[in-house]
Amino acid sequence: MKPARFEYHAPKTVESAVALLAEVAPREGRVLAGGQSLVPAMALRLAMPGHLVDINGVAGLDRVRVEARELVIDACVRHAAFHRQVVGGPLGALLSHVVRHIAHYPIRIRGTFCGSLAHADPASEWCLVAATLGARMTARSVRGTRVLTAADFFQGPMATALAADELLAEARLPLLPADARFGFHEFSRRAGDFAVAMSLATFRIGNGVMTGVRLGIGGVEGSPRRIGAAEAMLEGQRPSSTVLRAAADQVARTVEPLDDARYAAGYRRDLARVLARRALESAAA
Amino acid sequence: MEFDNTLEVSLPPDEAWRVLLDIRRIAACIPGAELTEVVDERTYKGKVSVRIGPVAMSLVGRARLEEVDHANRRARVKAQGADPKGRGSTDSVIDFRLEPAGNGTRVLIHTDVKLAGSIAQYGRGSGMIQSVASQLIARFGEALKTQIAESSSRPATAANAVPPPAKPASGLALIARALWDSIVRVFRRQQRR
Amino acid sequence: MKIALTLNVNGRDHPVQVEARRTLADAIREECGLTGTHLGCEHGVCGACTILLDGEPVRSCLMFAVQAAGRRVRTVEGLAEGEKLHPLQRAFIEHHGLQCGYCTPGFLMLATGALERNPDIGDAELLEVLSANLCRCTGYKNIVTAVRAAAGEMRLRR
Amino acid sequence: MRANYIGQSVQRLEDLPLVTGRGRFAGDVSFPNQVHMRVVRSGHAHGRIRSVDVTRARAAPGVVAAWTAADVAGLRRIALREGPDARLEPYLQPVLAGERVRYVGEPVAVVFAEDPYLAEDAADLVGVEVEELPAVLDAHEPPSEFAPGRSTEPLVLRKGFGDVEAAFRAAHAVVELDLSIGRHSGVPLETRGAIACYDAARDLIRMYGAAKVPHRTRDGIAHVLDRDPATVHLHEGHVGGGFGVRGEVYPEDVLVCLGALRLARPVKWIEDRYENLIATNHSRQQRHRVRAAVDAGGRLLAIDDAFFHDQGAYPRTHGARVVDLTAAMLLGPYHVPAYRIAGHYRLTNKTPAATYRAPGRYEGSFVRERLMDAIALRLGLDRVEVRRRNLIPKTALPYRRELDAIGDEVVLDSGDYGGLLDKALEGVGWQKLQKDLKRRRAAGETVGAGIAMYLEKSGLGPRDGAHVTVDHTGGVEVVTGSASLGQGVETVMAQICADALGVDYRRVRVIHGQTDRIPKGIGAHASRATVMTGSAVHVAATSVRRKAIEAAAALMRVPADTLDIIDGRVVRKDSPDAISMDLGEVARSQASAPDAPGLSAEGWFESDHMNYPYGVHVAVVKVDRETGGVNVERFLIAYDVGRAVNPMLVEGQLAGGFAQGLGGALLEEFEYDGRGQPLSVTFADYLLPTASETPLVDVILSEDAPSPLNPLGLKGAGEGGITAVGAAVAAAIDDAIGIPGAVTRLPVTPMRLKEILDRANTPPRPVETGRGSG
Repeated sequence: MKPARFEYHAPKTVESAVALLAEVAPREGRVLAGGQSLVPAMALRLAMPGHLVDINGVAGLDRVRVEARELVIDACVRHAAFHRQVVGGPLGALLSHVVRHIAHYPIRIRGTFCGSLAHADPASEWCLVAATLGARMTARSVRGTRVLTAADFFQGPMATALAADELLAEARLPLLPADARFGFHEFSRRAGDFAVAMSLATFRIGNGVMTGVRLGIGGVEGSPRRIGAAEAMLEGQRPSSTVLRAAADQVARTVEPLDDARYAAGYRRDLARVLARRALESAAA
Repeated sequence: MEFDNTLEVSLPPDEAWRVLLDIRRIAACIPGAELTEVVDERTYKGKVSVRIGPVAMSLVGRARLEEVDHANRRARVKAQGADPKGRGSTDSVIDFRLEPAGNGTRVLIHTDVKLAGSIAQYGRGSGMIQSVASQLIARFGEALKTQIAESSSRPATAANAVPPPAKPASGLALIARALWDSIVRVFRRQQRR
Repeated sequence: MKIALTLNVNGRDHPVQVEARRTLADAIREECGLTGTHLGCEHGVCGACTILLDGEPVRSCLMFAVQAAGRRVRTVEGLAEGEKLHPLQRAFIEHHGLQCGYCTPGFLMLATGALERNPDIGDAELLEVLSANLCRCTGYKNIVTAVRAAAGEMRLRR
Repeated sequence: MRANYIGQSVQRLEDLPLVTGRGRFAGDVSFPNQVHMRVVRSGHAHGRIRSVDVTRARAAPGVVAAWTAADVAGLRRIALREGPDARLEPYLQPVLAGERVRYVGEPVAVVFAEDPYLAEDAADLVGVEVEELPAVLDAHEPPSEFAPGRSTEPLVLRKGFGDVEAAFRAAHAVVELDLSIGRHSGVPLETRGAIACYDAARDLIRMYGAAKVPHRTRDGIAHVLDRDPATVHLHEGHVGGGFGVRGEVYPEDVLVCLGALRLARPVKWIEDRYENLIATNHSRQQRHRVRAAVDAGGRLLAIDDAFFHDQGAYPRTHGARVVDLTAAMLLGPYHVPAYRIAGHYRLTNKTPAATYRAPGRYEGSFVRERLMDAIALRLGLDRVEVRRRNLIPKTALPYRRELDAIGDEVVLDSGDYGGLLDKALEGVGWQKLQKDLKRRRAAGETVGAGIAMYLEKSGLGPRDGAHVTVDHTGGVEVVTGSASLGQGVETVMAQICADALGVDYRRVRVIHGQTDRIPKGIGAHASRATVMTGSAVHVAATSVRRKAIEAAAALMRVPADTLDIIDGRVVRKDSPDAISMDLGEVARSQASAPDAPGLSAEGWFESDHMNYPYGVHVAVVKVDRETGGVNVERFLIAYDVGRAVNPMLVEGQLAGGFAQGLGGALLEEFEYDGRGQPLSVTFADYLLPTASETPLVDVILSEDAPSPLNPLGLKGAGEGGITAVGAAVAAAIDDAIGIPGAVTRLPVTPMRLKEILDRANTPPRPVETGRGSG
């Protein structure tokens, strides 16, 4: 399980990184950030990139900062950065609650937030957060910079809208209102394993009713997404158990689960219902 | 992995049938496919390049049009191909059947994708592969539909003109567990440059 | 095509020439001759290859040697000071925290990184951290006991 | 003889190099000028090989050689370890597949190159063209054809006694179950490795990386290469866990030796994890159709079982041993008047299977203990009571069963099964536990407990030898035919030798796994090392002690019976502080003794019967009804080891066995798709338990039944931690979800448990079967 040969590039600036990427993309060039998903695929010789553009040496790509009511997360920000709350308020609490579910401590030291988004594994916790909160992804290439919404960004299992020569330079998460609540639940076989199913819910409660409801499901389908039909059933309602259960049932009806020998579609559909309800209950608690 | 797809086209059955037997048109419908050589009337060489996240593969091989049953407008294409870097191979069968539908035609496609080698062995990925395979077949169906619709307006292309190479079906990606069915060439050793 | 670089392992510089694809784990074992770091899966799950990179535990099989140039690498061979064992090494012996010993270097470096970062680590968080590495012989019971005992001693010595 | 080490939890002698990174595992062994071997493996489960093209591989950078089956045509097939079995001869595995491939992972070609990366690059260039054949994936479908005129069922192994038909006719009730154990295996943390060198001057092949049974594997390799075993030496360094699956003769062991011979360069091969999960022995997969006849009081009248053992593509060195052990040990600690069992040994297109910790007993205990719970359910009896009343009473031992276990007549040597059951119930606080669980269930939790009892077998003979020598510094060297897989054999042998001889155990150096240091040896497996090698060391050390005292008596001119040896010094019993002589001095004085120079002795221990430790497992689980997830909250093991040389090491073996048993109960399984492609080829799909899934097991060690068959009363402890974990966890899950008999298949994955729960919510289908339906 030794990786196949590749050419290694270690640019020092973002400009040189994207220039290199443009040059090597046609010859199977890829970005190397944390490597916690890419390198196992290379060891198994499933992935055989011709070139690797290692962005760990690029200055200024490891900042997390708030800019115009958005949390801006650079390309090399590691999962471990979220062990402590990187920003006050519910968003910081949400991120440091979710990060605990990502793989294991040594993986979180090297793995990156943006790397997870670019890899777009259906079981990626950060992809669910990005899809649910409506993140915006900044893609840079020699052709310029463009910003993609989460809905456009995620296109199926391991599939994103990034072109081969585009670097995901940063991800922008909208700050949650100060009184926003959140609930996150994941089901996996062992501590740290890939999620079989997970759900993230956020909303505010104003004079007894839920507003600004966002309910995301991950791990069940090829990509994480918000379930609009269920959100509509919750918006403006009291968070009673019957309302939450009805919304969870709607989630189960809406999802089109992946299907395989170990986790059949029907089972994943049941999980989607259970985890959606639990996420909503945690948020309402 | 087995999939069933149906699509309706406006062309009457015999005309649709003629399009179906033109492998060049069929190949053009497959995301990421590239026909490289026409061996004989029923056997074609080609390759399909696909990207699955960090995994970029090309399955090189051959497709044979077998069991062509003009009377009942049924045909079977047997496709075999392998990845030159040794990550696996595929044996796939695509059965077509045409039925009249009003003054158009209903095309029934049954696909059975068989895979071997490391691309077929990643348990976690098999669910993803299934989803992408069905999406690819759906896209193939759409492309076939437009091919058939367009063909009614222009004659079949020259015998061995080869369509331009398509870019890898990068839009749809999945972790290794082998995906997609395709019309490809049967695996031959010298393919593995 | 080989790249020349210097790996700083346990405070000592090792000039090496490696292909870019050579993993840090292989470079430590072969080029630096420090075979205490073990390979258990080479795809980042078992943790037998865990080393400290600038003080933090990482899977050395998921990094290329070229990425560790200019960084401080610590491996199990660097834990003891001469014949004086590190508290974790002693605790593993005293509490029978190892049987075949293949996972032990990985657990020692994982625990060293975790305890140096947070000497007052709670039981629940310690269990979550130790769940990062696999052991097939001990059933983990004595590993957890050993690390807790060493944490106590390291706290006293602080 | 005062024992001051045996029974003590002394610290291990093995640990210092292992905690300081100075271990010498197979991967750490290198020789100048060595080449690296990479095996090309079949990607098809079953097919005819049309061509294997190594031309491009041979031309690849750094490649020294590349072979296909044609290049090794002269080699014999890999034989059975315990001697030929005509029924299996036609099915043995070739070193490299020539005509047929029979499982994904089967070696088809091999490449030798300057470094492992280049070897793998070259291996990817080998073109293997296979004409696929249908794959046989189900061991209990009717057998098909392995080869023209050869069925995929080479043999059916039958055992039994008593009048089974009469028992079923007389039965008050019959319970019938269809039970399956999933395919899983030892999966040690260190993958296999072998490094061979050829010493042309002495025509000697040395192979490093041996394990478990070095002498037998030496003979196996010599057989395949058609060489005299004396010209093949195997050496065991540190071994990263064996659990039964490592150390046997594999194709790769032969290939490295042949490589070293032909290429005149050392050959190093290290298996990677992908290969380990598809090429190293699998185990456990069986399906049992079993029924039991009981009287009105729930006493067993007869057990009748037909089981289907999924052996995989070829017999491995164990032949049908696992089927034999399953049949021989299935009855466990219960008295059963009539028994009939048929073990169908079936070949399928999967990785070959062999022994994995408590082989046959993990499977048989799941079957037996599920039967006991089914009997309790049917007759409305308490699960503990139905076990108690079927236990073989203490007074009935030694208890002979008219069966043999791998050729050994089954005589249960000693045991107080009821007594240990009481200790377990008291240790776990069974009554209070039932109340707690009832209270928690009332509060809406899905919690439950399960219990299972089992026998183990240990001390597999026929004999073992040891050679004890005192050197001139007073240090003691013990050369054994045993093997260390990490279980602490050096410390245990040192404790036994130190007590017998009267020295500090830290002065004892134990040699194992070196076939050139002791001609014969059966290694360490089947929980035999402590019993057999330990007894041999005791015998040898005792005679060295006698020799030392006699020599010292002559030198000190005092009668021998006035002398003793304490802490390495020969002293006068009545005044230990008076003149004394260091053992090193005695050894030096014997250096020129005419008949046997030096102070040493050989000791042999023979045993024609295995002995039988026994245990009780209690599991407490919590189930998440909505996801099917299972969490084992508590687990207790009560185990009678006869006599514990080092209690700390025994508890370590039990705790490690438990964790592996837990994996087999909930997480681990080799799955295959419809075409025989393996689906568990990385640690993302083959799930080993981590610290979070493994509760801190409680262990109750008892020494109520020392074995009468060896001088120290020893029984083995290597396997008793795993034996009934599957059974106990299954019973606890049934109890938690309130559906007795629900779990009939291991592992209990969340999806399978959810299906059971969903089915239960639909109207229950009738489970009753008619009385006496034979």
